[in-house]
Amino acid sequence: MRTAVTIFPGSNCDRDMIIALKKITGKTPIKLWHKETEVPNLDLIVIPGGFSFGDYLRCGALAARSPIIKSIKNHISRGGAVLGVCNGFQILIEAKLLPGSLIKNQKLLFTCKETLLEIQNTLESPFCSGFKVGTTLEIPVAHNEGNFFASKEVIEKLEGEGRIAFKYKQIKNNKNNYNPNGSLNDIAGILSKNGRVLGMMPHPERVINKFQGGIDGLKFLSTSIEQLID
Amino acid sequence: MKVIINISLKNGVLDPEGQAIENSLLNLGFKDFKNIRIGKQIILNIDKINKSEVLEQANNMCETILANTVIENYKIDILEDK
Amino acid sequence: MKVIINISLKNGVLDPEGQAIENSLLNLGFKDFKNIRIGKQIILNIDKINKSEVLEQANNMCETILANTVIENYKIDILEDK
Amino acid sequence: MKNKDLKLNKNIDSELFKVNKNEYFVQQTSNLKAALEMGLTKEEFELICNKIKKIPNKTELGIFSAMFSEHCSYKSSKKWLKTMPTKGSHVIQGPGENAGVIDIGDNLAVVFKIESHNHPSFIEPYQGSATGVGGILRDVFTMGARPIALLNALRFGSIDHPLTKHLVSGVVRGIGGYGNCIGIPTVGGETEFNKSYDGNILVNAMAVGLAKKDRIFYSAATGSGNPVVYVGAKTGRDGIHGATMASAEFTENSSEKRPTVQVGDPFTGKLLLEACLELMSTDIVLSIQDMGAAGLTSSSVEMASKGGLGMFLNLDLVPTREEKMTSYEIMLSESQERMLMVLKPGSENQAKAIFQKWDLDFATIGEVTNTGRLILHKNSHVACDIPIAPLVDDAPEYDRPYEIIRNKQILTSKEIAVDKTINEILTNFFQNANMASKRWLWEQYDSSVMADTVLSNGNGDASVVRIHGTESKNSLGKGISMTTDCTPRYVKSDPIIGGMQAVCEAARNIVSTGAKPSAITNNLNFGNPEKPNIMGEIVGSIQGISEASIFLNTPIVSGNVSLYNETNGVSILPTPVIGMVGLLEEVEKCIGLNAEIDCTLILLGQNEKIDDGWLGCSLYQEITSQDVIGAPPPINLENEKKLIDLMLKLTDSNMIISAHDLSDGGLLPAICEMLFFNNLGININLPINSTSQNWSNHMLHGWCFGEDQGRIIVATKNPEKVILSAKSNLVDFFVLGDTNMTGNLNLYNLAPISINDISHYNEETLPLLMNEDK
Ligand SMILES: Nc1ncnc2c1ncn2[C@@H]1O[C@H](COP(=O)(O)OP(=O)(O)O)[C@@H](O)[C@H]1O
Ligand SMILES: [Mg+2]
Repeated sequence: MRTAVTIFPGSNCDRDMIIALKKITGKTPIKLWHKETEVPNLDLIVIPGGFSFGDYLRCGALAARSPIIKSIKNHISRGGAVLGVCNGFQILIEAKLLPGSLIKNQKLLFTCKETLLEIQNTLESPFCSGFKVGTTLEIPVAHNEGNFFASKEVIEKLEGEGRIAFKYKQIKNNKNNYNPNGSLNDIAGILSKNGRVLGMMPHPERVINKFQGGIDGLKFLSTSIEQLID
Repeated sequence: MKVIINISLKNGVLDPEGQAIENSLLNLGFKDFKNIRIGKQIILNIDKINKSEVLEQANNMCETILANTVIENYKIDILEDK
Repeated sequence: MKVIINISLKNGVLDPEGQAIENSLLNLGFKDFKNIRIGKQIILNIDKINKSEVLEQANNMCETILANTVIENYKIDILEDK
Repeated sequence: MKNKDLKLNKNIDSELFKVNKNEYFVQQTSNLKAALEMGLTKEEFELICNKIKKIPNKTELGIFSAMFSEHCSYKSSKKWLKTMPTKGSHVIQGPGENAGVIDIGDNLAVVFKIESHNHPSFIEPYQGSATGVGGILRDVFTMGARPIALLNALRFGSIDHPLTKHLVSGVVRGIGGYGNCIGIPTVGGETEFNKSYDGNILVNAMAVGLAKKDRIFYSAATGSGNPVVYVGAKTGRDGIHGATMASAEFTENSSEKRPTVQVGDPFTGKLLLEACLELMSTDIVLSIQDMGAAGLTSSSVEMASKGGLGMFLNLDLVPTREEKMTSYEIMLSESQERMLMVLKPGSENQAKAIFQKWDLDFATIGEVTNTGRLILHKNSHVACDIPIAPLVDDAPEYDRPYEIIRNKQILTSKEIAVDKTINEILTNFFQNANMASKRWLWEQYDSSVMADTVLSNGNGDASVVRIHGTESKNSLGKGISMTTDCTPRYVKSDPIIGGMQAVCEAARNIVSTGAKPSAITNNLNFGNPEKPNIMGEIVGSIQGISEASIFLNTPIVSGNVSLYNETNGVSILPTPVIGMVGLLEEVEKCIGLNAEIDCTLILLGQNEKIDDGWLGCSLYQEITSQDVIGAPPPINLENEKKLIDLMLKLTDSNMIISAHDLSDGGLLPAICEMLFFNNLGININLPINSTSQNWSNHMLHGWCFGEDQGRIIVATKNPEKVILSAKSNLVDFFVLGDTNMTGNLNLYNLAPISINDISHYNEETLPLLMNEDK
């Protein structure tokens, strides 16, 4: 299993993601600096969270024009898998590798909290097919622009093609604030047409040890990686 | 030449910031206003000899990076040097 | 009347966003440009009978909420209805 | 170099000679005027002229005025700061460097400090607080440490003051804006509202970092001839004379004089952090100092002075953002995200490559000299040539008159209790912004980035992060526990007790997470020290803090002083904030404050005979009568120590499920807070005397809401063992009752109190207050 984690100036979840991947695969992922143009053959590229280029102009916009993006596109066209978490999701959208847009949270506030995700019925995907539909995972979010927005047609298409990976779900008796950012249809993550590119706002790499409050992130990442190995 | 680029959200795109400002203005007692839209303005100088070249470069910049054309429109104004 | 408010950082105030964008443009191969500054543009309609009233209200809005006058300047343009 | 310097000195002298007597006179008076404008006194100006044997030019005067400012020279507090206990076997570096350093074993060190950004945050709350966070982070990574946690101690004016919400919202966004972007978790802090802060809010930010014990970097310049290197962001005209602004009392129209505000750039901050740590992993950095208050001035002067050397800088080489900057502006600019370093000679290119990789400016701007002078060139002219020693050694140190006023009026609960039901009072408490949950605020902070957070905002009395890289086969690793504390109303009433209480409460918070209190940083926020009563607050609280720190063996390793927090003569409540860190040997032993079902709650530090409580100077008073009177609850350091030792024993033997110390509001609110999360109930046992005729309503109020010190509630599934330990440690205890599923708090024969209802107020109060229409 060959994995890699991209690093842009301002990435700040790269270390956490590297640790999580190493814990699962036993091998330290390759670090891909944003200026790199040559990328070896890989099974999974992860674009981690953070504030690439300070989130200036639009989140992910400046990163999406970095040299490394071309290699990521090549990797995808070879059928490679890509996971974008938080800022990584924003970058995938800005690079037009996923549809829609991520706009400011409805309350216009940065939000860091636990969220509950429900696995949706998706097309065949290494990221979702290892879970039963309806499985829930508790994974935290931490972002300012995670409010997924797209035209009605795009949303319908995503729903129809089974490209919604997970939605925010009500936690216990918390009826009002379970959707942390106002995302349309409570969307927390979406897939590419072939199911091999996933963008998600929650941070699985932050819940891989009991002391962090749970291990659902580990469950999610290791299930995905198992699927990729198969 | 001085180039002024105004970038605004396309119609129908949710604008939480605009909404929040509208609410705040109402709460502060402002009335008689409507249709508030918030946009970005990018001002720069582009040194080319003729206006059409400047426009071309500005256009190019908008398409490649400055605007997200999925949700944003842009408008370019050029002030020719006197 | 249509009111266009342009809000920009005061001279000398650091504009980290402008700088980051400038670097990206350079990396993308754009040349011959300089002095990039990022501002906001707010467009709204204010319904008052005369221009001076509109101006007064717009001014008021800027001072109370729209602009952060510690670090920002604003400029108000009014397009009179024909 | 040496020769060149000599020549320069001659030039200066000859220039001085050229001035004829008349001109000399004119220059002198205009300079005195300039000196006064820069915040110096006539005496200070004369001292400067004598020491440097000439009339300073504007740049030289600006440098002196910055170094002599309260902010840089600590002229009012130095005498007293020197009396603080700063030593301990685990202290690697006490006050005097950018941050304090303690040894935590395994060749690791924890580096931490707290710093205020009060005045700038009042003027521009977002940028002021953001740059405050940026500044304290630089203090920590300058020492070679990777920052691992941020905390902040905030004080705002009364919640209904017209500016408060604007300030709260801006400050919170600013703290989040910087910390979230740079990717350091903000894990804790405190927030309080009081009208005394209406015109002077307090924004104190604390940063904690982790370094290899043998890889700590210091600021003393070494080696005459070694290159002096400038790295980071470019210099602009930001916040010129900020250090003097931070030291001046506010008057109403000072918000009009708004100086150029510094804008924080956390993105560049992140690049600087990574670049500096990358550079520090080589062996080419000899000394390093961040440019904080008074920018290039204080960094160059401090580096040279600590090394007993001199420095030559060519200001033409300083990367600038704006055109035609003068030497005065370059030296006094407070542009953010900059560092000054002395490198091994010949290593500049290696260093430059690292900074270029991170898109940061890098310039060799001068060299270390052995002249003992600060010599600056600008446009091929000498812009400054002054001896360094007087800038530091001759900075004024005042022995200001002081009067410690201690309120000794002991009030009984009878004099204070009001005619309300327990339920009404509890409700009032949790509807009060000071008591209610601060979730609205801390959800805006990324508390889990770096993936080492064990306990953060709201889940425990202190915050805990795992120490990265200490995990082994048998353990998840070590943990560091952190908190900030101060109860200003106690300090106001009795500065000595207030100072002691802040330390003791911090220590109780630390042990309530299972950690051992280790060391302290402090931020002394006060009014105008030229007033004897305010100076008395300073002296008294330093005395109290010192006494408690010695007793608890928590030395003071760093800190910051912020004075002149007054507007129109009205001072803030004295607010000496204590930032404490503690150590957990095994992070799996960490405990939070949420109780579980079928736990016994035991109050430690109080027995069944106590049937009343100390309501003087309490939150009860503040909420029920708006007026705080009387002496604060006394502190018994002996008992505090015993309680701490007992807690360490109990947590070490895994006997506790959760713990919560008693502070603002006393017993009942603390019990509620332990029950909220799992929506539990409890039937509370009452003191022995509760059945007697003498037990009156006011005593019940005293018992429920009194703020007697030295108490912690623990939730346990082994009550017998806890009781046994308490007995053998000579700590009083009282069994409060067992948690149950009813969700009701039953007390006496009163109607059940719904924990869910109280929890609702706890959660909704702040969002409601913050979202309310103005
Ligand atoms: N209240 C205090 N207690 C102990 N040390 C203090 C206190 N205030 C300041 N110091 C120490 O004085 C030194 C200078 O602090 P400061 O001027 O805040 O540094 P800078 O602004 O350069 O970060 C630091 O070593 C700091 O720890
Ligand atoms: Mg410093």
